[in-house]
Amino acid sequence: MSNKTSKAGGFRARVTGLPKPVKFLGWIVLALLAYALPLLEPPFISTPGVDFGGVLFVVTMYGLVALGLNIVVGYAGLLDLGYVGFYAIGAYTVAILTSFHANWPLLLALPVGMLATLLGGIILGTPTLRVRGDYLAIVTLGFGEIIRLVAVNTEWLGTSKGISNIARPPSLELFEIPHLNWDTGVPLVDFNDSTTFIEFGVLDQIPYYWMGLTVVILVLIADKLIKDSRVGRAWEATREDEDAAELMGVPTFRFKLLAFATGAFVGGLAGGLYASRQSFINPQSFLLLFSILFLAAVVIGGQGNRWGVLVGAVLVAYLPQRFREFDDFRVLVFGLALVALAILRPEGLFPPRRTVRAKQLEQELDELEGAHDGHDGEAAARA
Amino acid sequence: MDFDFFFNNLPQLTITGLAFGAIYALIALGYTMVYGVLQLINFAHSEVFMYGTFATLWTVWALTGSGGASGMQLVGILLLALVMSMLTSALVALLLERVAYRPLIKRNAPRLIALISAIGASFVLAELMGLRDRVTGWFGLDDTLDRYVSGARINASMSGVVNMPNVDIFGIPVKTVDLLVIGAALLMMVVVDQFVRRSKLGRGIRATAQDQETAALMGVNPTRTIQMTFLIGGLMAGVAAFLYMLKIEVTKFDVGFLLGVKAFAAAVLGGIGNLRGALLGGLLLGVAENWGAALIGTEWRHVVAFVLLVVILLFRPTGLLGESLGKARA
Amino acid sequence: MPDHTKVLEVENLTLKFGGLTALDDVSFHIAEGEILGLIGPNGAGKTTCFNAITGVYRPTSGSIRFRGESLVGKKRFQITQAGIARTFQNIRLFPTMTALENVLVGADARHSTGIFSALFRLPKHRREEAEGHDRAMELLRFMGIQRHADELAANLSYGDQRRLEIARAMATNPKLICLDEPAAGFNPEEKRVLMDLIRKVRDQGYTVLLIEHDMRLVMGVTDRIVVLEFGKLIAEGSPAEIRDNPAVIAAYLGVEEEDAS
Amino acid sequence: MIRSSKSWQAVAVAAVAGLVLTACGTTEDGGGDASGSGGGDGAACDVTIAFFGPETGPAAGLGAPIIQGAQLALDEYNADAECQIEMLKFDSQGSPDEAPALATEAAGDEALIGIVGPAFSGESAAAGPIFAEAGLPTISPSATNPTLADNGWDTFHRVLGNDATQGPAAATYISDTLSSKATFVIDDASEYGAGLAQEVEGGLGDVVVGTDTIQAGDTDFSATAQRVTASKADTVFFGGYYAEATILVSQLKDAGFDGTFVAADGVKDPAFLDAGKDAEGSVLTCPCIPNTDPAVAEFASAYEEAFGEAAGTYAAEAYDAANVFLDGIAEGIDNREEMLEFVNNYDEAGVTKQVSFDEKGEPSEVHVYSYKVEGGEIVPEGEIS
Repeated sequence: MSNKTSKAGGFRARVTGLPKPVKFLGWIVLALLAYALPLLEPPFISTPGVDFGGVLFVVTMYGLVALGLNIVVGYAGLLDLGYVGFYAIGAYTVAILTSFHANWPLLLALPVGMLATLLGGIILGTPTLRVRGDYLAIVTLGFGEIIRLVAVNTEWLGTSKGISNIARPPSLELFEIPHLNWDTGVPLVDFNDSTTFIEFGVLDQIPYYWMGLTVVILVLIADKLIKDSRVGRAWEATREDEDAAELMGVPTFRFKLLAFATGAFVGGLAGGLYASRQSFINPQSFLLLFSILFLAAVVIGGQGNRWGVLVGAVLVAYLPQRFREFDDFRVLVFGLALVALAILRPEGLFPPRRTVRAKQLEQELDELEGAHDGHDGEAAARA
Repeated sequence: MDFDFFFNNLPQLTITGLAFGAIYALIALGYTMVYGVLQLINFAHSEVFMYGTFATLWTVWALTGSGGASGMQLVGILLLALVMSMLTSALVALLLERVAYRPLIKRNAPRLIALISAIGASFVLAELMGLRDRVTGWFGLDDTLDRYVSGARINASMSGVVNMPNVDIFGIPVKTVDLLVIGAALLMMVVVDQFVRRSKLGRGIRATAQDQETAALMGVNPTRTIQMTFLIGGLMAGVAAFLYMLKIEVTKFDVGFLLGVKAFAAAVLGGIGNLRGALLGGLLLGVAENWGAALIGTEWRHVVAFVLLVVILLFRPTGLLGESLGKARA
Repeated sequence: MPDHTKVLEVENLTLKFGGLTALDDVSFHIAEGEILGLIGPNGAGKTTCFNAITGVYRPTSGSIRFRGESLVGKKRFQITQAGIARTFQNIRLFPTMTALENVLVGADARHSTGIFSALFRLPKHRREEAEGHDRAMELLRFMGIQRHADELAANLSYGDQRRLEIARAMATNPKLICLDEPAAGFNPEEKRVLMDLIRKVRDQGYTVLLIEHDMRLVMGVTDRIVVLEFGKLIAEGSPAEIRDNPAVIAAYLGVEEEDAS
Repeated sequence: MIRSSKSWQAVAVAAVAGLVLTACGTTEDGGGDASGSGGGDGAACDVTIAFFGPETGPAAGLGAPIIQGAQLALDEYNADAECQIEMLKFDSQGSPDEAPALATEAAGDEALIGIVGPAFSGESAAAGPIFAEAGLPTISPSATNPTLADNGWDTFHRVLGNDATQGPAAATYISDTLSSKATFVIDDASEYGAGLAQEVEGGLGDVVVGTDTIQAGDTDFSATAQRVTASKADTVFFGGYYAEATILVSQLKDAGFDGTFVAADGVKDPAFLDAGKDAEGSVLTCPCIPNTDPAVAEFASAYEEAFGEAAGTYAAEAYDAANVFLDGIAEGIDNREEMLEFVNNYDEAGVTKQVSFDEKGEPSEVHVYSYKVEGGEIVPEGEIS
């Protein structure tokens, strides 16, 4: 166990030790690979029985949502079980503005949708963020359900019938990119199967994936810029010890609200993009279950670590699609995986580096203390 | 707003609301006790309840046969169903503690990961019930148990087994089953409340809830106390499941989810960690929902419940009766 | 020597929790540049008094004025931004943040970088970040813990954590700094070093309010002392006066016994 | 400097690898005209049909009879066919979220020439444009939202009447046959239930004394039941599915309602009989031919024999839908274009109705029949006219 972590640490050290231009280039190559993924259709990774590009698009949406929720849960430490509500507000605003009650272009409706979600976050957050900890969980859960039920029962929002013909992003048909074909075991370039760069059509999901990936990368960068600043420190301090933070001059409420609203903003963005690709939404896309899946993505990956939560999102969105052959047992297996993961990797798959460091030290201390075999009580009291 | 209807039917609406609220309260007890001791939202508690409903259903099915039952025989069957329901729920609750929580508590895992474990366990438990035909199929038992396992993903019903007449109280027709549910739930709440207040084990639970470390130093075995908490929560969920089946008569593998969410809301409403709060929260939520449904339409019922929760938390941030199983606050 | 402008004035401060009176009509002041000791037996209301000043509790009656402005009803972070910083009796650092970041959080109290400045790396962000960083490192050096700047607060030794708390409080650039039993758990040698340090803090121009249990430390470092017992002010004066005050001796005799047990 | 030259090497390697990959060759193949009809007596081979709908997930209960109905048709076809036809399953879990990626995959599978489904209106709306673009004909056994047919997707068909045809028939039955003076209309807020309830309300006019909306998944309907008894209604119409209907009818009867409970095809499922004597006397309208017709009776017994249970909701419709495609395959059709034309011109007797489609893909004639729950069975009464 400790061997492994030190090895990983060594690898990390070697990577971080590389000079800047090399690192930069590494990132570029990585990004290009990510963009090319659906064209390569690598065996074992691509999804039999369901369109790979479509799955990858959903994966990017989960990634986006996980990044947004990570700000709320991972950075600011606010347990939000109703995140799907923000996703819904974004999706519905776009749906209403581009199809149901107006005819706006998507690029105009999307920012409005994000602003609406931001506003929703502030309206929900202002009264509820005064409520502490787990109470917030049930209040946000209630909020998510209210949003859905209002959509189900309001004629103006299309009720269960939903809203169709939502605007797609504008296309810019430049050139065709062929896919790879692995049918014979060797990769062949398949000119019959190509994707138009960049046409947001009906039959080809890959351009939507590119759009999603681009947005994820932008949000990742923004996330890093914000996290490494006074704002990020204030969030972390609030999460660690709200009272102490307040007494050190951090207006904790304002920063919690900021985290909540920023998270909502990103959720709204994801919802709007999703509605656009889907071109149809109904309240079924915003069930409480999704809030839970989103949260699972964040916690599994390692809350507080933006790369970790991305991995979590990939797992939660991708694995059930990849292993469709489990059929009926998909949810069961997913549940088992959650329990197993919680028990085997309680800090998530990729906890933030500092948590690892703190844990290591704790372990060393425990070993030094030796004989003292911490009883259950003490552990639970700290949990 | 349908005020005419609301005021003309207020007594009935209140009683039916109380009856469903009593079921919420009994389930809420499990959430509140586990939370009080571990500060953990036991997300899988809804499945503990769901297994109880099936235990009730199967016991009744197995013992009534095709001709049905009546009189003392029926009472006996129902009592047995109650016992089976309590045992099953308690067993599931203990299993949950052992498999999904104890390893985490031992390893001093962060609280959110315990919630994820609970969510995972909830999926597993619900899906096992929802796939019972397939699971028994592996052992070649699906034909033998056909009646019990077929239609695993749709409703299973014990309709028509128990027929209780309506009674008139001051000229208002009231369903006896509602009275029974309310009465039984109140009785169970008193029993648990007294148990936690007076018994040695109860004192242990309260002490652990207040300060686990100190309680452990004073000789309270935390593992056993936590087990005890899950056990009581499970037993009460079993009672709730039995009463639910008496009233609604139909269950399904995913029946726990919505009820669980509501019961958790009820626990928070009353003040999570507070036993009497769970009772008050459950009853209040049940009545408010029913009133709201009558006033502005049943489609807004859940919205009414959640809005009520938010409003109350705004004015009383720790719930109606305040938190803490151990009464004193740090 | 301290001049005699009053930085903080506490007048007729009363604080009740339910039926319990934690502070009963307490009045005192702190003059600019002095080190004021606030002492008293356990449960005398010292920390409660601290909490009332820093906005954790709202006084039942009475007034607290900081540089002529009333603090009653102000939010806690506003009080900090107004110029009062504090440490905690039981250490409350941000454990998963580095020592440097802990101090930066304090320095941020003086900054106003918001999400936009951070996102677009506006000049304001760059300026404040550089300024905060310099100030934080300076404070860490001042406290002698600059070697641990990049270490997680949770990983520091007990004494370093106490020192880090003081650095964090100083980073908010306060007029008045309130230290709540900063020497708790220290050995005599460490206490001596701390005493010097507190004096140095004052010499940098801060006014210090010090809660302390250890009489020797208090007598050695403070300019003036206020004594509380059962929520009441029972004495006020120079260390020498307090030492000979019979009421204080009576109050403390009981406590010394208790402490010995 | 050394480092950076290394990174340039990396780029070069990547570029070369790219060239090699391109040089490996291409997969220009002969096109789709090679296969033709290889099977005996003119039936097409190497083609598949597919089910699109919930196989797992919360709606799996409604999906199972559809899958089994289509499977039965397929098994009967395969029993005496030279080429075995396979049925793929695109498990959408009934969710519109899953639909686009699955539909895109289906569209990309050239051998797939007909889809039984999508099962629900929501997933139909999400997947419809993709099927239309791909020219892949679909026949839904169960999606009833009227607007689905108005999207101009020429591939869209359904084998059952939409809400607009079933609703008025139910209204006629309530006003003419039951001579209701006071009807209470309840729906479950689903697109199926709400759409139907709206039509019934419109058809009944003043006779409606009250309405209420429950939520699918709920189990306590006390307030609704109280409303019904307070309204002194002699008839209740419920737009929704059997899961809620079973509980609702019990709670209505318990609350003292003694009139007639009327519901539509979503409730015409053996599971509704779980309500026992509370279900007795309930009337179910359904655009499906009663099993007094020999062909229908034969289907019913074959289904029971194959799956060990009575045919559930929409099983017969799925059977009909699958048979349309299988008839086409039997005639040697092996591509989507011809299949679409075949479906558009189809006109044969099915077990639910005379199966043929109008230009929007709606069934051209819909007859609605009434059924009554009597003695623990769903017994046909006759056509509603």
